[in-house]
Amino acid sequence: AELQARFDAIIEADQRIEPRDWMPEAYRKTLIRQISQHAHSEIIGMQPEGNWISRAPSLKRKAILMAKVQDEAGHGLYLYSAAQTLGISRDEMTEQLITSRARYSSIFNYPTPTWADMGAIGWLVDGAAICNQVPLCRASYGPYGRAMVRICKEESFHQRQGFEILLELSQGTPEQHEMAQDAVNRWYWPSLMMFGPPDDESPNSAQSMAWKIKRFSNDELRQRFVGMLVPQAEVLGLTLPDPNLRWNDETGQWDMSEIDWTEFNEVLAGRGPANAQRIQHRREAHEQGAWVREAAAAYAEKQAAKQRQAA
Amino acid sequence: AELQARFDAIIEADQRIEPRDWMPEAYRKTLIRQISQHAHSEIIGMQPEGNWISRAPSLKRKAILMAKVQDEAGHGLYLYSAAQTLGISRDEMTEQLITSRARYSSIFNYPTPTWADMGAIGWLVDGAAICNQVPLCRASYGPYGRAMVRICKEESFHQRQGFEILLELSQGTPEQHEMAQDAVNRWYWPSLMMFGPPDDESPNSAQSMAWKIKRFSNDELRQRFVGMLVPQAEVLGLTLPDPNLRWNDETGQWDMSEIDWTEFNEVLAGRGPANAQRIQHRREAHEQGAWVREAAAAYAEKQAAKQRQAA
Amino acid sequence: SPDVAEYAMRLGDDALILSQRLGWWISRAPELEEDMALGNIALDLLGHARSLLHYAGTATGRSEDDLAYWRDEHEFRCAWLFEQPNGDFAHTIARGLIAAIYMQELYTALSASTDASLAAIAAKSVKEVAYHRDHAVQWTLRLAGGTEESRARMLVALTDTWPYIDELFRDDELHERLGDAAPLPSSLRAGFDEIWSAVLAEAEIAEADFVNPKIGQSSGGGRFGNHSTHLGPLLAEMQVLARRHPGATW
Amino acid sequence: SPDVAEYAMRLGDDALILSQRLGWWISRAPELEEDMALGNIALDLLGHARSLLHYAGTATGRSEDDLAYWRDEHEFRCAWLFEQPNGDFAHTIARGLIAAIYMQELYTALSASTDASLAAIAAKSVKEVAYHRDHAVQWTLRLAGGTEESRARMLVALTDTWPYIDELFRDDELHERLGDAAPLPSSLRAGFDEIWSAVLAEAEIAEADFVNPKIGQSSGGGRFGNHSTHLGPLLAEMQVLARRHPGATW
Repeated sequence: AELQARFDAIIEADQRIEPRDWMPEAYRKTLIRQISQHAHSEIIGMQPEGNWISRAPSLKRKAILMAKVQDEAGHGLYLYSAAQTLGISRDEMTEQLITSRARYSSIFNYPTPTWADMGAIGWLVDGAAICNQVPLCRASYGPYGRAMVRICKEESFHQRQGFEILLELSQGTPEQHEMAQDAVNRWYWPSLMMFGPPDDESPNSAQSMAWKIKRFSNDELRQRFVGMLVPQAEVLGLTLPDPNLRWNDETGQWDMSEIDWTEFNEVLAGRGPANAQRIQHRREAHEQGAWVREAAAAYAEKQAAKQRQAA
Repeated sequence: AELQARFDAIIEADQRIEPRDWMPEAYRKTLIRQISQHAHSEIIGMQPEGNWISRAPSLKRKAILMAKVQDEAGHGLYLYSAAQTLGISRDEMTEQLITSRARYSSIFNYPTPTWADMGAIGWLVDGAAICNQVPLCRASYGPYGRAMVRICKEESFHQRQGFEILLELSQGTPEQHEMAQDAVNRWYWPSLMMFGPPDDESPNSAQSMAWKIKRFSNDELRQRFVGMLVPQAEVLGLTLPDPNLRWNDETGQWDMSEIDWTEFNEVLAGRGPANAQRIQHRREAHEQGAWVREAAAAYAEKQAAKQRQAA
Repeated sequence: SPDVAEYAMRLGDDALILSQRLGWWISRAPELEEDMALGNIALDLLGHARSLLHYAGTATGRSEDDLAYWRDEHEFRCAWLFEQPNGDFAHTIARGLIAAIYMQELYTALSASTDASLAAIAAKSVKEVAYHRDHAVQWTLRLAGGTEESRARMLVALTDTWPYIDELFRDDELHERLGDAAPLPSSLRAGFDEIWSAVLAEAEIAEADFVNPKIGQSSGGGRFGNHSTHLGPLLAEMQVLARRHPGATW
Repeated sequence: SPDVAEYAMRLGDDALILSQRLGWWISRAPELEEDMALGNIALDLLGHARSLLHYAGTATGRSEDDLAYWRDEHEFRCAWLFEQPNGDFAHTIARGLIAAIYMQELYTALSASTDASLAAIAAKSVKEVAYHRDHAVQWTLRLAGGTEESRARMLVALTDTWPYIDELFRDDELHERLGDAAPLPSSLRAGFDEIWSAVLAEAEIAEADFVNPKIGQSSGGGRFGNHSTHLGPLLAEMQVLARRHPGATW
């Protein structure tokens, strides 16, 4: 009870919980779930874009894309490290991922059939991720908050690069313009769904907000995101695929079409286009690398034994 | 001695030695070496052309090429079977191939950088192979001779297809014509070398001719081949890359430039462009298929055991 | 009619892409007999693809090669199953098993098409597909009943390939418009399920042995030009030479 | 001069093609740290390639992208080593080891080039290549000294990759014409051999452990546009999008 009181006080004072601090079991579990899910999303998120590294249409774009996908591996690493401070191992998390016991962001279950998807993912998916993540930089758990600071900085760089890809395409040949519009059409709604179900149907949110892991509601974040997109779409010369989208002076909100959650729920239930492919890819990489990890461990062990002998 | 006399009589009468017949050990060994080398050549020979199945420029050509490469697998199979009648197993021969203890035709150590190589291989390499092989249809060892009858029939079909590919290219766009001429330039000399060293430097030939495994000398076959090529090259509208090539009425032979055996000897010694690649490809296919062959064997064994139990 | 052409293109693309995948195995199969068997299947499928694409092209004056080499990814109509990579031999067999059972049901029904050309192509193809099915079934039994390793690999292959079944049996407006010219895909499902279940039963495999409960049937999208990420690189390689020489004949 | 341009193109192609190969590993490496490390190396090499191809193109008014995307196979000048497939992780390491030792010798010597641009590119690249070499050496030691399986795989990888060493060190007329603008490849061999032998010794590997006595050094031919069969499909994939949209910018 005393511990609980101290924990509550830290949270109340907007200070940070550190790995050595006592924390309620539910808090720890929530964090592990959220951080590892976030890490898995970075790792699975390497695939849809990794798919275009070999075909990037200019060497400059190839370099930028390679660096981006590599950054995602880095984000995965920080986040796994943050989760490890809560007492779960990377192996355990990997195992949960490849056996589908842990989730990752559903957005990565869509394929990337064209180069313009590299732009749309950067602009819309990374954009939505940033809106979700910027508040997490102040998350009450220290290692998570600090990882997010670093990640957010890189993500906004990625978003700008996505925007640039789309701008170049939109102003390019008619075929390129069409490619860009098509990608925005395909990614717009899924990116809005990244903020999760409407507030009145989101059961976990209240507790997370009380714990200051989460600081804004799903709908608040979605509104903020749309508000950011509208002027940018104008600059791009691309249309957001919602005929009902307009600013409502009275409510001080963006009016928009009702989101059709049917598809989202299908993807979430494992019936998106690429769910199976994503897990297969990750599992194969993991399993085909097993002998390498074993070799590295065996070698390290031998080296350590030699050093002990020498000492 | 009586056995030897009977063997000699069969050979003398141009009749055939069959697996159940007695034969001198040297004859058996020579045949095993030659037939397995021939089988290996078919199997390794699948690679340079197999490389273009995925990129064949029309569906008709794709079908023809696929059928051709598949025929080569079939030839390999007949020949391995013929060799097996002499008391060597397929596993043993495969092992010899992937450890480079057995040879295959050096011609397959060249790469196939362009589609025109599919034509040049058919016209020149298969053409040379036919000149070498037609006499083998009368080889004194029965299973070998019979395998060769079937193989030669298919090979001459392949040669005609190669000729057609070159004809189409030669009469096509200037780029296609150039592609065809370039391929002929690269494959002409290596195909002449397929008949082996000049007669005065070919030590094994005499014995093989006495045993009626072989029926014409290297140089005789080479002359015959060139005589076949010259009129065909004219029809193709392509040039054979030998400025000194002309018919000599006095000798009744084709005059030609001295063959430069340096490169041939390099390739033979394992220093051609693709020697390493060919063996690596075959070894990987063999090793990666090991678990499948083991599964098939285990399954067959279990089925047999069930049948025995039922009986 | 354009509808029949669109339908023929779907079937032709399925056969073409699967054939392209299988062609890779020639010179790489676990044994020579399989170089030949997989090569045979690839050749048969290529034959079906040529007939179907030739027929599909007549509506718009395009040749089989125009359709195979000069369409972009979003213009292809194959289902996701056929685009899946070869993986190990077990993955190739799992994909081949689903494909062959499906194709046999399809071509059997299509032999009764009111469209004479489709009926003729189907009648010819159905015999070859019977051999493909037999090949896949035999290998499924061998791998499932062979060694521990082969059984484990077969199960993984089924896990990875199973999600692409449903797409094959989805009806859409095209099928409604076609009427008796083509069977409704959904009408083939019962026949498929019967064979599929019988094969799994003989291999002593239960669905629970391979189905990941968190992953359902892929929504696919190939019939409308939305493809898995595997198709793009396949087409890049398949089309590279033809596109390098526009207008050339070969 | 055209000679310097040709030389820069050779080096640029080596870096470009190896980078293209390594990019495949990103999302497929044995551990996340390797996704990052191999990605880093690929990025460094791509940077070198861009500098070198940019410089090579100035002679003829072509951009780095003109050279990367619009040359056909026979116009590429990379050596066969760099075209070799990734294989398993051991093959990638063996190829990377040879490449990095070679490149470090090369860029060290080239830093003293009388051609200021080549010297500057080399001076910048040599630091990065030192890291690549260290990465490959560490993994060679780990794989050779790790488990039985990893040692066996490392030896096979050396068997398959070793034949592509000689091509890197062959002098030709271009080098003679370049004079002090570039080192003779043969002059780099002693330095290469020293490091190579030292690494093998530390890994307790003798040449006899991996050299197939029947297979010598490949004659290659990449410097003159004659490539292994692996380059064609690589280029088909790399160039497909750019070529689909001639004249477009990205």
